[in-house]
Amino acid sequence: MTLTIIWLTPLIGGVLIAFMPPHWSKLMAAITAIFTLGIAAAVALTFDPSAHSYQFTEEIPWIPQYAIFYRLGVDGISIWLVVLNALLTVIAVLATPVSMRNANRFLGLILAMGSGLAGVFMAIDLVLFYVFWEAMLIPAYFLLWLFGEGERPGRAAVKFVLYTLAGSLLMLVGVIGEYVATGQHTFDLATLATIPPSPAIQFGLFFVFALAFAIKTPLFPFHSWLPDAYLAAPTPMLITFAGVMGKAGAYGFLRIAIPLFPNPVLWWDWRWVIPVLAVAAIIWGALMAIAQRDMKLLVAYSSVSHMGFIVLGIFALNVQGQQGAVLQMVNHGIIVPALFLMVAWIADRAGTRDRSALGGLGARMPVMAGLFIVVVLAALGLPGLNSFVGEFMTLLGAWQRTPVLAVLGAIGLVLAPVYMLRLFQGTMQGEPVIRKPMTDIETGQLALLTPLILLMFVLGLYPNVLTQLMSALGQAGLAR
Amino acid sequence: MAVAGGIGVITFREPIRCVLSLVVVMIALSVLFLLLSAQFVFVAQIIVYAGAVMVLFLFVIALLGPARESARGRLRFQPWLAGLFAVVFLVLAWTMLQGVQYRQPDVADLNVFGTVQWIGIELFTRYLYPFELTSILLLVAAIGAIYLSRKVDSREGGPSGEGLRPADGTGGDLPPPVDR
Amino acid sequence: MNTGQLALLLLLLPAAGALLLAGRGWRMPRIVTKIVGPGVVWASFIVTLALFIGKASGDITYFTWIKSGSFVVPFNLLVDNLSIFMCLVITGVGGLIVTYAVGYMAKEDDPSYSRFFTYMDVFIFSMLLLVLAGNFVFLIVGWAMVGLSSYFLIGFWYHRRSAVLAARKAFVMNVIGDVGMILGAFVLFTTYHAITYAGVFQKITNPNYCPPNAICTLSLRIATDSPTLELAAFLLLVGAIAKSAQLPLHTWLPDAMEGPTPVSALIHAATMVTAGVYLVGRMHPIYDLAVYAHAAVAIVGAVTALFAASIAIVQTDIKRVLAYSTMSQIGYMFLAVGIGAYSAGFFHLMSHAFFKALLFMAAGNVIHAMNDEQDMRKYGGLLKQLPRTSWSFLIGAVSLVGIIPFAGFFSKEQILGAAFSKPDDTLALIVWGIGFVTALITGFYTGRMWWMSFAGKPSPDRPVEHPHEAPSVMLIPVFVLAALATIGGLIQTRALGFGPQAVSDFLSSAVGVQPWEGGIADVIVSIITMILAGLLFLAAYRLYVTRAWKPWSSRFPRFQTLLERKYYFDEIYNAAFVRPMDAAAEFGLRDIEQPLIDGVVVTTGVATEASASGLSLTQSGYFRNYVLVFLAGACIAAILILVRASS
Amino acid sequence: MTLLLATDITYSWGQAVSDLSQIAPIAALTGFLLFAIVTDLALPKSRRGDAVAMVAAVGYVLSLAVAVYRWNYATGGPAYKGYATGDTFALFFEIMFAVLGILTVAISHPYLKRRGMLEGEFHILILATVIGMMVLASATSLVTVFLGLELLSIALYIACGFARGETRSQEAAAKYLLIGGFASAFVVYGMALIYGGSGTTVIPEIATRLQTSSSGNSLILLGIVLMGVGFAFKVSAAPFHMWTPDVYQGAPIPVTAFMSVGTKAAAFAMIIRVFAGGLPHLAPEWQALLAFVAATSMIVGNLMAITQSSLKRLLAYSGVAQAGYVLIGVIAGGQSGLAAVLFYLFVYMFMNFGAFAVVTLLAGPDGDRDRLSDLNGLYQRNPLMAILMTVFMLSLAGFPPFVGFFGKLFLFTAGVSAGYTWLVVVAVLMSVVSVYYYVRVLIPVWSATTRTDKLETSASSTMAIAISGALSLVLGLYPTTLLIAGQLGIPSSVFGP
Amino acid sequence: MSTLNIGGSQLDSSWFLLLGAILFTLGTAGVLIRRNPLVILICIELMLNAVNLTLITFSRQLQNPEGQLFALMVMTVAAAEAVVGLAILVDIFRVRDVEDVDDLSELKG
Repeated sequence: MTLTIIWLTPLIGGVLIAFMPPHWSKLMAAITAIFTLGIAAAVALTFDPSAHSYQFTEEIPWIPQYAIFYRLGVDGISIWLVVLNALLTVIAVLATPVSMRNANRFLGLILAMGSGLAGVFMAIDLVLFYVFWEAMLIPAYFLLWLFGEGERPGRAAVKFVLYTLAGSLLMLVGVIGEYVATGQHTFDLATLATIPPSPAIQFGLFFVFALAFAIKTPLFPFHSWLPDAYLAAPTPMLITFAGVMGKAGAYGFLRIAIPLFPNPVLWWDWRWVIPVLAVAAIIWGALMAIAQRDMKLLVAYSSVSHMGFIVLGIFALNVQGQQGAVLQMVNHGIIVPALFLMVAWIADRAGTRDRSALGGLGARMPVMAGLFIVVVLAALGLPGLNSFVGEFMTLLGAWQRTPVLAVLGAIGLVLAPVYMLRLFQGTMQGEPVIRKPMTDIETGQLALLTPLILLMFVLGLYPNVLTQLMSALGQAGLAR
Repeated sequence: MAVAGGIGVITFREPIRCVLSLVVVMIALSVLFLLLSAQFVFVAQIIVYAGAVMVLFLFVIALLGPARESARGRLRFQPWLAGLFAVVFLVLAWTMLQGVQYRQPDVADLNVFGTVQWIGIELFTRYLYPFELTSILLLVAAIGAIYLSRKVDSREGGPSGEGLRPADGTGGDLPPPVDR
Repeated sequence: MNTGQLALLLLLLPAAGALLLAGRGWRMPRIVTKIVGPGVVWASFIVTLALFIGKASGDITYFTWIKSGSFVVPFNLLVDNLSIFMCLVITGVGGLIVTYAVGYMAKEDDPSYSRFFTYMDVFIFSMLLLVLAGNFVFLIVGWAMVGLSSYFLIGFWYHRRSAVLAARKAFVMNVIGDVGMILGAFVLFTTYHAITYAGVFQKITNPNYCPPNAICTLSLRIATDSPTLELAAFLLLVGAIAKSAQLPLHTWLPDAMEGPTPVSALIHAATMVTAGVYLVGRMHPIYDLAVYAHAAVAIVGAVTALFAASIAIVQTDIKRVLAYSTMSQIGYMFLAVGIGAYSAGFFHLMSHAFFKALLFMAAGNVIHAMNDEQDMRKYGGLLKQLPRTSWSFLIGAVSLVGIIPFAGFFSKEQILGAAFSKPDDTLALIVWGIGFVTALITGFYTGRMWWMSFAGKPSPDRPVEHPHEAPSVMLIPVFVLAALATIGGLIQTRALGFGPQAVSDFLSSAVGVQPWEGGIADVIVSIITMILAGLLFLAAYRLYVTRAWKPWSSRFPRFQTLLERKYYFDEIYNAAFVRPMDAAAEFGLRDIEQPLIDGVVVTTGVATEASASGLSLTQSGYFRNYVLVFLAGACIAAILILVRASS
Repeated sequence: MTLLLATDITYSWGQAVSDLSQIAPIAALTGFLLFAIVTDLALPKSRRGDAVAMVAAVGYVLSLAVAVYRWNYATGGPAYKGYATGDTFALFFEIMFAVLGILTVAISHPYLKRRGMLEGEFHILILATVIGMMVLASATSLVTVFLGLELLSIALYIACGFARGETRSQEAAAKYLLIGGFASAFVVYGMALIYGGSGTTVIPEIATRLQTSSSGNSLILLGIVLMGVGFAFKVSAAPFHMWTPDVYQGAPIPVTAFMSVGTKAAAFAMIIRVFAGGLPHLAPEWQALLAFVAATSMIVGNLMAITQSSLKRLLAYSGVAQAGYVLIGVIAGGQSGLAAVLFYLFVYMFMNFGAFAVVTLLAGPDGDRDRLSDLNGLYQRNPLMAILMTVFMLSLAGFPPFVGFFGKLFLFTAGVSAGYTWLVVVAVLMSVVSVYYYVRVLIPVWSATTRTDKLETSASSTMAIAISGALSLVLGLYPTTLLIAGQLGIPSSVFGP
Repeated sequence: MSTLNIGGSQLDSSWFLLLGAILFTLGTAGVLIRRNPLVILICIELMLNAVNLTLITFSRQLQNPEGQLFALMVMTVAAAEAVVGLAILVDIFRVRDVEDVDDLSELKG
């Protein structure tokens, strides 16, 4: 019942809030989100690290004719994403300005999207997973389209939805194919993991699943929806959109693609294609970020690069890599929202998002500059901040798979400071370009940022708090 | 003769002649029906069909004026393509109808086969249900015809006189009505 | 307090200081900053002394940092004589320099002032973490964090574009080094399945351990070299090179002089840049086996030494001269550890810390007096006006040149002697040759620097006519270091073949004893070297002050420009890496990302729409078209079925 | 001679009663049809419309009740010498059509009022059409199938032309009639050949006879082609779909809404009866035919819907595509496949009808307003309708948790299990396209507008639309019951396991 | 009654069938080619007649009554269709004179 509450609360709350008067809506939304976060945290705290299987499981027959069950459960992998999602939803809600038009609808949609994501991470029935997977597109689409920035948000929204759907509908064929091919007529992930179909079929199924996840993550070269979407997305939405939704794709790789299709080999081994693409994403994303002048786009592409690390770790197919990947999902989920928030605030104050048109803001807003450098350093993987551990472990895993991957991936580590420091120095340092007076960060914004930055330090200084609960990864037979 | 009539139907320009040649076809067919020992159908064909229906057609044509089909309409290529596909279709049908092995006939008394009484009995016992259906069908057709051909009086404020201004019919985004 | 707590305290004191000063610390009166900034460093110096006197040692594990399958990273500190030695240098010299900075940075406004000392303390903390770390992960952590603090301090004057760029350059180059170390750690972990020094070294030196991917027949069941080991050693060397500004990753160090002078003194002379030497020394079990990597260390060191010294000849910016001389001196240290004379290397590390910090701070005084003018050609004749600074600078100079009895002599000559006297090792002899030449050049450029700045008559375009001597808070540390540079060498006089060798004895437990002994021959060679270097020091007087001889550069103008352009390294790197990267990025964005990766998607949509509008033409509204299509469909269906039935 | 004939005349009362009970829903509705005609003639003009509407509504409710009763307590079986039946298959559709009738009355009555076409004939025609559909669903002989088909068609021809004097309506009626007659000629010709090949028109008989003897096979083949073509026309599947958009656009919206759902469902009932029930042993042939049709429908329908600016036409093309999806289930066959078809048809009724119903509300006194731009700012003019429209579109597009997704899920599962994966892949790729135009409908719905007038809706329409919307969601969250009904609707005695 | 005893002989039956096919095709072609809606209606009648012929032929060949009755039904339906069709056409002609079915091309796209 607990897990059901976790996804149902924000959904119901969101629906109600969408029809509330705007000036109440933010308060109610915050209460809902915080309540959800509380439940999620409680689950995380009572989580038993020594257990080898799913916990807090719920199972209700849903469509017995097709053996479709309402199955929920969490393990060492998903629990963190659930908590992260709940946390970021809170922050997204708090980051929403009450003055916004139709704030109540906006908040309602945000909560709905959070609920969908939570469902994706908790579902352990293939169809249920798929249902959440597609259902969360609906609020995402409306958020992008109705509240998007830029001149044609609708276009970006449609592009995003269609592109994602092209993958996930093929995945639907895969879901059905798995159901048919295994011959067991079940959608239970745990069971399916024990009865892989014949390699030839795995080959095809893995392809369709991997395609869907690759588009969602996004993985090079399926990322072309991302710049448009992130550019159009309003900042509060980006917190969950960039912070969590991308992880859903990576999570899909980890939860479904790998356990269900251990050896998708026909004339060609997919398990080598993905990591190569991941490395390509790392480098390509970094290069694109270097070429960007628009700060928002720069961050967007940087997250392409970081997602590359995550996927690389997952397809290292060993414990270090995959635990590092999960760690990195959480880390990136903490860092990217902070980046987007600060970029948006800086752009608000300066009036432009072009980093080359800015400069010397550090003198005007020292506190902002200080926090910004912390976030930037976390993003470029400085030891002592959270991202380092994740990248270290993913690369270690990749090295154990084959050193070349790690070496190429490490290029991303070298390129990261280039664009990240260009971002920081371009805005904060050098001679001041814009003369108009600017205020420093406000208290409310500081309050938003504080939890994220604290988490960056905590996870950076004591990552074991996560890894110790991820022992499940080793036992779940994920690392093959 | 039937074939000739059929060709006539599709070649004559004046509708009247088409109707008449269709009558020809029907009469020819009715004879064949008789040959095939279907007296009742024969009769019905002559009376109902060739008689009533065709007369109806003639009336309508007379009512609407026997407009000759203009020599050239749109869709130049249409007749040729039509002919082509028709031929293809005929060939297909032909090849399929060639070399048909028929079922063994059930034994029936050819003396009663197709007589009026026999038909009647069949119709009211075994064919009761379809028969009733046809009655409903005709009823509905009648109602529809009545509705459509009823003079629309302006009292109902309904579609009265809309014929005079078709352009208003659909919220005003129509092309102007086709003129003669 | 036991060793563990002491080590932790030693580590946490600077961190605490940094935290105190960080953020809104400058809201407190400036005096707090003045006390806390240097105070914590001195405090940790005292702690270090406590460890030193207590002959403490041990490998203390505090808690598990990461646990992931077989990959278990404890947070453990390794306290042994090497780390204590380094801590002494770091906190001692560091303390002096931070104290000096109290005066030097006086003209900064409050926020910047406290910001500066925050950075300094962060640096001290990171450096201590680096040397105290007991496993590779934390070594890398410290390694990266010193890079970070050097980034902060180089870019301290962040409104200066040049400073910002220099900082970024330094950071990126250091990250390259970090990556090298990370990969090296990967190799060691995957080979020996251990991440702590203890674990790795134990397996390397254990004759019965056989790495999975090496062939160990019964015959050679001894700790042996292996390709993986070489690979690891080389990768670690990359880190060392980047951090210690050795060829070819050296270009960031001269630019780093954009930072305030105390920073140059502390980070880019005394401590951080010597981390590479520490690394090689710490990893000596690996390098002792990995002979090729070991030789590479020596070669890199020697070449860098010569290379940097030659550039130093033509530099006119006083700090840059010192920077290049730092590179060259560190080259000596690499040379030493590269040929296995670890203790000699670390001895030179110490004495170099003394005299180079001295030189930098004296130079700082001069710059301070000259309103931040750093061009030596605009000095001249300072000897009268700044006597104290000038004399202490001279002490540092002669120590650098290696004149007996100054510290520099004993340390440098011990290295050269060790190289000269290493039995049946041609490589050692070659690097000795290079070192010898370098020593002479060192004498020359040091002389040039000193004579140009202090001797002769004031240059016409000097910014300040009557400069004032620096305040005492800046002078006292200078004097202390001058004293150390003078007598510091006497604790180890092996270069003369007799006398104490405190450093070697102290470090022997950590890096082992130098296996060979020098003879009388290398003592004589050392003396000759010293004399020649000294003569060149004097020769510079006639060349640059009295102008009695026409300058050599007029004879080889092309060679001079080559040197002035620093062998075109920056240009080459720009052409080879920076611009290609930017170009690739631009190209990728303009010609691949948008037209191809995005283009495909967009085109699909457009094509679909086009086909749709094309199809909708068939919906002509003409009834007979519909019937035609109908019949056509029927025919197709019939054919389909016929084919299917016949087959 | 009389002696010979006397043998046949034995038709007992008991037999009559049992026969009648088998077709009870149809009988009931027919009774009300007659009643409605009488009412229409008896009452004065002013009161006719309301009265007839009332009669029709009651009739639908009653026959719905009868059908439900029979579903629960009665057993199906051949009636009238095997020309009709009241088996669960028939009942499933009869229930569905009764519900559809109710919905239609609910939305059409206010519409007719607004358009000033409040006349009894409308409901009479719809009643007749519904009867035709029910006959079709319950028919077990080619003759009755044909008659039901014609009854349904002829009534619809007139209904399409109901907006008299309105050129579009007339054109729709004319086109529909001409091409419809053409198609039914094909159908009946095919039936004739099947009859010739099998020697009977009773469908179960055909099945048994063709099983025993393969004689006259080429007759049967040609018959399958001709009938299949005609059936494909009725479900408006490409390439026999071209009448659909024109007729849908021309006809008054309630008629469009009604036929877009009803005709399709009835035609599918017919296809399943005749092909799955009558020609199971020639499955490969008609499956090949239908696969071809399904693929073209999905591609053509989805592509052509993109460029439409008229909502009616857009939904017409989407209907073409949806027919393609449903055909997948028919081709897959088997109980699971056909059950999926029944499920989908039932829920499709709510989704599509609801969508059309919302458009019905937009109609003004002078005509239908079905351009996308007419939806502008719907969420300002009537939030509830905006939300419901969104639900319908998302459901049609197949987004979970709306029911459209589950319908597709079941259909595709059947398709993949039957080995028609390529067809399913075509379907999903085309669904991506479909999302594009379904979303295009939502853009005006949720975009701001300058016009401030509220969109007032009558209680009955609101009720009907709201129920459709609610069911589109609820049946998605809990599809089990309906799915069971669908499976019961495919009695293995009729269609084999 | 059936003095000329041709029923049942294969050749003749198939001859009738082929005649039916020809007429049906003629009707089809007529629908495709002719432009006057009335004539198109007539052509459809022609097709239905062809079907009737086929039905009766089979009925005779199989000596099975269903064919004839089916033919009757078809006849009725044809009549009904004709009536409705004519009614619709008349209704249209009220508004405008359509001698070419292609004038009914207002709905397209």
